[in-house]
Amino acid sequence: MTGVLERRAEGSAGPTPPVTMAGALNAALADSLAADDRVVVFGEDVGVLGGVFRVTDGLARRFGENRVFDTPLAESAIVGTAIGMAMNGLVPVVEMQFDAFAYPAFEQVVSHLAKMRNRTRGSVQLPIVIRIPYGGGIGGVEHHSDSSEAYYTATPGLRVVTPGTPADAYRLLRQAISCPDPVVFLEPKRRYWAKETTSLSVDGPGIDRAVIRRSGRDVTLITYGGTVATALDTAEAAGGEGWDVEVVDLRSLAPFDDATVTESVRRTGRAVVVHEAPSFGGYGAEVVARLTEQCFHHLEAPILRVAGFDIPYPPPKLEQHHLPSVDRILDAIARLQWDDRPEVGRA
Amino acid sequence: MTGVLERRAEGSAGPTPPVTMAGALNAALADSLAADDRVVVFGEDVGVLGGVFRVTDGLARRFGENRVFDTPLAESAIVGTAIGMAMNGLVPVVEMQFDAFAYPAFEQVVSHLAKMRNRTRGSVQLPIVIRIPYGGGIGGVEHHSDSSEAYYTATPGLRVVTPGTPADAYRLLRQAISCPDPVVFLEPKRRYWAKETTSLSVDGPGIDRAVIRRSGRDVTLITYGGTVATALDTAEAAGGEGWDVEVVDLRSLAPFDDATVTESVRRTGRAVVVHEAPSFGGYGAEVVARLTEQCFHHLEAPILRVAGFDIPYPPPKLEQHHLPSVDRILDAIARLQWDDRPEVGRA
Amino acid sequence: MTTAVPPAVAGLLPTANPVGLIAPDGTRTGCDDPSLPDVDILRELYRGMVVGRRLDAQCTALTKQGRLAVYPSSRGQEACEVGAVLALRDQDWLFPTYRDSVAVLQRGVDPVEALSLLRGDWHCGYDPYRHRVAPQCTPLATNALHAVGLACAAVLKGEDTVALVLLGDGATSEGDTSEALNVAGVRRAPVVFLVQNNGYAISVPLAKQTAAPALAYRGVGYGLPSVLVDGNDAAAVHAVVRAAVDRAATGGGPTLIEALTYRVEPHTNADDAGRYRDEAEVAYWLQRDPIVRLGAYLRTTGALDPAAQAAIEAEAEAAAADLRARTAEDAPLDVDDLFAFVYADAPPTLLAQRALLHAELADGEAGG
Amino acid sequence: MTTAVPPAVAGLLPTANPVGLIAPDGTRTGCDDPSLPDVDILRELYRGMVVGRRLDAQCTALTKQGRLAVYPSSRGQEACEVGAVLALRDQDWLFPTYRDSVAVLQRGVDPVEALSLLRGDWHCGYDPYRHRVAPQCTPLATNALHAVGLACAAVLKGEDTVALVLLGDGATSEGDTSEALNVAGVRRAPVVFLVQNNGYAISVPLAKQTAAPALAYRGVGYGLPSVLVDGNDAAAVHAVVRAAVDRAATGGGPTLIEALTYRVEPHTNADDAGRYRDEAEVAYWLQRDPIVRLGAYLRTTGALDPAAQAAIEAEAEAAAADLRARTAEDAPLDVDDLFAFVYADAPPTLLAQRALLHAELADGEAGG
Ligand SMILES: Cc1ncc(C[n+]2csc(CCOP(=O)(O)OP(=O)(O)O)c2C)c(N)n1
Ligand SMILES: Cc1ncc(C[n+]2csc(CCOP(=O)(O)OP(=O)(O)O)c2C)c(N)n1
Ligand SMILES: [Mg+2]
Ligand SMILES: [Mg+2]
Repeated sequence: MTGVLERRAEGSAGPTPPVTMAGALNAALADSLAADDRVVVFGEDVGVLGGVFRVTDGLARRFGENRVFDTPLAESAIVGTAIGMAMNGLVPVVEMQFDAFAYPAFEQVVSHLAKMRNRTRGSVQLPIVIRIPYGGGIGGVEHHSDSSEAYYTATPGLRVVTPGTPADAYRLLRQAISCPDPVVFLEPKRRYWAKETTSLSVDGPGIDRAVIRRSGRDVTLITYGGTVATALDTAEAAGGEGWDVEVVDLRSLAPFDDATVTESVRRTGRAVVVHEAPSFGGYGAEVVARLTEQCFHHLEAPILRVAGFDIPYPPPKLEQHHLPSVDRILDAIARLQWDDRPEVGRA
Repeated sequence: MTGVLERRAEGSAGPTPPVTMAGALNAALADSLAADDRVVVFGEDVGVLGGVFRVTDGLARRFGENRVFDTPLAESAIVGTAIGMAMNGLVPVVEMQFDAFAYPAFEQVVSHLAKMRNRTRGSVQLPIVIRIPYGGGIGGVEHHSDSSEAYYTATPGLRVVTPGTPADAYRLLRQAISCPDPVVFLEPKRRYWAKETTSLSVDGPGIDRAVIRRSGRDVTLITYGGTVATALDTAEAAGGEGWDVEVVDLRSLAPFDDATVTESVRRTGRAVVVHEAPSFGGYGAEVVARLTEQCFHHLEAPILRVAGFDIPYPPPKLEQHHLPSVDRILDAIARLQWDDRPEVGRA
Repeated sequence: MTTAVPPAVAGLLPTANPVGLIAPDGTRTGCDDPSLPDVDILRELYRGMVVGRRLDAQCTALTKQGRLAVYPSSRGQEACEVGAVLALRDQDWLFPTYRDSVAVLQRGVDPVEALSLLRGDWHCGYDPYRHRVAPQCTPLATNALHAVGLACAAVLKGEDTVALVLLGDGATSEGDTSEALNVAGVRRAPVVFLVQNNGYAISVPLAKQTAAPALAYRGVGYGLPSVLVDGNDAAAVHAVVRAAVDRAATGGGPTLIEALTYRVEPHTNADDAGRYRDEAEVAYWLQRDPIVRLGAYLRTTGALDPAAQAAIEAEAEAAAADLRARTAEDAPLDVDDLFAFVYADAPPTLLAQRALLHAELADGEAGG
Repeated sequence: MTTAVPPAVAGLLPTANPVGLIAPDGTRTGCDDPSLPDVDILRELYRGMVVGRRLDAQCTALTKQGRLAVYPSSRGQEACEVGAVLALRDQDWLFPTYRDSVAVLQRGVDPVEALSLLRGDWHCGYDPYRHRVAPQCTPLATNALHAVGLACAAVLKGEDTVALVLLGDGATSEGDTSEALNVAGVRRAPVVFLVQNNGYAISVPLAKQTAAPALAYRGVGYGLPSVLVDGNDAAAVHAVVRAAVDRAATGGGPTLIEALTYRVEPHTNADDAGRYRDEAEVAYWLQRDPIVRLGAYLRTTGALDPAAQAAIEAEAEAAAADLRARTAEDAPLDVDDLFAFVYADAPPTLLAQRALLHAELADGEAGG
């Protein structure tokens, strides 16, 4: 990543092939720090160490201790002080080391970060980004693999976004940093080292837009973050079964891009929502509920969910059973009542 | 409430008409304390004051400071010490003063309370009850009217229950206290002073069961806690419009009683989920998603949600616009595509 | 028996007895460090306390008339509310709690705007930037971290701004308070923590809140110099807060101040203090009233003549009358405000929900 | 310069210099309060440290072979790990963190069971009730509250049980630590807080963690007597923990102990300590090694002859060999465990999910 950083001219967005997601995030932080004096980056071990995932590698050296710094070990303090700093005109980008370790900050997030603009009728805005490495698949021991998006998406006033690709990681993080709303920025840990040959650019779909990653006619897979790649793999495999699968990468979990997603689902008439958080009360429920309401008469089958089991995240040696797999998603597609499929009445 | 307490013989469950929900909860605590030496009740102001809602009124006097006591003002400490006490054989029943003030305890709830049994392969069980007055409708200023059920129902390992009536408040709280699992017990604030003429008894539907509060043929209203009464009022009013409305009181939000609810929805073919928490990412999404999946071919229309807006809870003078009202629920029922209703093919 | 401690530690410990400049009977104590504020300031303190108490009483009265949803009175705590705020400079920030309406008013916020929260109109009725007053904070202790963050940002930006945060004794038990002290210490943030130890957190007395010899002893463990002060002595509170503000402004870092005071009224108008405390205790504290005390001192020293006293009382009555008049009517509320400020731009779902509400209201009007 | 403090406060402050009984060079210090533990205990401490260090090294080796998912070494902290645990009685409880595997083993937990977490097999591989050892805790500082709760329950039940909780220097910045100290103080809970100040929280040195003169000064603000001890002196750690346990057991309430030690290895095998600290610093601390020091003292005083030394080393080797052998094979894992312990009785949804997984596995077998 230091490499990525050093190869790039400040603020430029030229091609840097191939880049990992961690590298893209690092570049986004560097470019934001360079572009806007108000941006500060802080958290546990983000300074000289460069973060446990090295996403902030080299930033303290390049931008100095006043812009990029380590904090005492206290997540509520990290978010709480970020709020105070934002009240005083800064744009804090803070890191929670792993997503289970964001829970101590929950009160600050829910009672203040999400509500301050509303509380003050717009006087006080908090353009804060909370970066949270989320999800499993990296062999992490307990507390290192939670998917906590449902807690944040259920909280009005927060934006919740997550990238599925390196290019999007760069774009979304830069958009998040310049967004006037507080943004919970979920980084899919197991994609940190995924590489993409791409040019990093802030241009492209906006922070609140879903994108169709792959077009297909028969069924829409709706997913985000760590399972975008799984969904794309599934789409490939499904070709063999004769299904032409469309993959929607939500990017913005909250607010939800109804226009893009309903268009797809109305077109295909079938959909599966995929995420690795537990199914029960998970974010996928909202996706199913709102799409069913908006697309009911276009649906050939109920929208299914392929999600983690309704259990605490398992230990490393059992996690492969818990995570949505290509096979499990294919099984769900197969359950979409293809036999009954009426050939009439489809949009 | 002191009256209620004193009229009742210890541990008995005779008729005590009429009783408020707060009184019923007080009786449940008293009877549990009397029945089981391991039960301890603690929290902020629950001792001599009897709690800000007087739910623990008289208990410290009757059972002494070793059984019922005030704690320092620290919610994480309340839950965290409850966990330690339960590890040592006690059955703590703790109070969070208002539900926004439970957020400081979120890490203890999510990372320990919900996971300890699983973590230790069943060796350590935490039969803890966390009582949380929840919801609005009482003219409370900011932070006093949150509905936070979605945070808890999205967390595997927790039971989440909420009573809609005084009789159920007594029954469910006693069941929660004797349940080996941790239970988040949500008390609908605006029903605290609702009276019912009933006999308090622990017998009846179990802790994990939904009940049909009112039978009807045309549409199922699915709700819980503070909006059970609203749903029943709506059912009455709907009679005038020619709709025969069934009302399901979920009681147990997690786990979900699929058997009872799917039976109802398959029978009526139409359903509306009602709660006062924001719609987006709210608990109602799970209800819609799982029922749609299980009842798809019985549905005449998508299952709709009538919920709070996707906003922070409003100030007192605006809350009536936010809370689900009879009219708003009737409007939703009206949107259930009655005109298209095919008279064939219904169960 | 006494014990010797190293100087680095000793400099962080409070004095064994609270700092006091004017005794309960209005006489000057022997203490000269800090020195007594100038007589002009003492008169301002007196004026502020008299006006503040009158408005506080008016607010309690407004709850009885249903004009306020709820009111947590700070009666008896005026020396803290006024003394601390008068120690701030224009460029400084105040981070008050729900109880600190008098402090907010002292800072210059319009009473009607300040009372929006407690009227049930909107969560925060004033623009925090106008007088550099954060919204009155309800989730206990959370404001301490906001104050530290704001102060840290000032340092990073090279601005001379000090943040004063008000906390209750109960709030000191929350983890956020400790985290705030610690971060402030590490970053030498220009922040002043003023704990108004009024003896109770709702019904819970200090003895059930902590076993500390005094809350001011909490500072040393986070590297903060700490002060214990008589919280009913406006002169003393003003002097120690002023010293802390000066120190913070000149790079000396944060200070923790514990002010010993008393909540004379119940927790709020809805509370029943008779359930948990004796009248005798209240009576004891009434003898230590901050206004009576400073008034006596000023009169004895000839700094407050009957005319001046009358003028202050008239000002207080006028302020109360104005508040009464301006809260007699319900303020018009706009339902669109429900949706307008959740995000910088309302997303489509919120616009749809707003439209739904508009349609309902139109229906309601048409129907009824 | 020194300052006098009131006795109630002085009794809560640590000594200015850390308590030490045996100096880094193995000679006896002048300190006699607490007194030096009996020679039998000193030999046990030595034996425990040697075996502990050998197992710790074995664990690090196992990460290289892919037999452990991750391992946070406590090399260099053995005086704390072993000294504290040997001060506990059978009826007492230990609340360790992820770093405290050596303490857990010293308490008698089977190494293979103890390492379940770090092997990636199951979150907690031992029955906490068997040896009264809570699961090794990862969310920092949360275990402090569990210890306080367990200790409070013991008092309520009239049982003589003390809870010892281990915390890192970084963990003291979390609100939960402060809340735990405060509640323990108020309830006079029989709990001992042992902070192993090993200089770092991953990459963050103590100076960025707190501005406190020492972490032990945190006690006074919560009413806890506090001790600063040389954390590389097993005799001293044992003595002060033992004294604290005795006091707690006899109704004297909680104690906060800060042990000054050093994390010789990186944070975990996955960490790169070269990014944030000098070799010179490590070298300095290697001179203060807890095992070398106690060994020298024992040999000089004739309490450890070459035969005894050899026996201990052989025991350590045997323990390591046993661990190696018993972790050479993957333990069989049961997928049903995923669903069996979430609730006392698995609800229907979980049974359905289990059935789905069974079907998939059967398919996989049939297919592959
Ligand atoms: C996090 C949190 N928990 C609980 C409450 C409910 N509550 C409101 S005021 C109060 C007592 C506060 O006592 P103290 O800090 O001493 O301030 P005082 O009211 O005496 O000014 C409590 C428990 C709250 N507002 N926030
Ligand atoms: C609440 C929480 N936040 C962050 C982490 C990630 N984390 C694991 S260990 C560690 C450093 C802990 O330092 P310290 O308390 O000094 O203990 P040590 O590792 O030195 O033994 C961090 C930040 C965590 N486990 N829990
Ligand atoms: Mg108070
Ligand atoms: Mg450490």
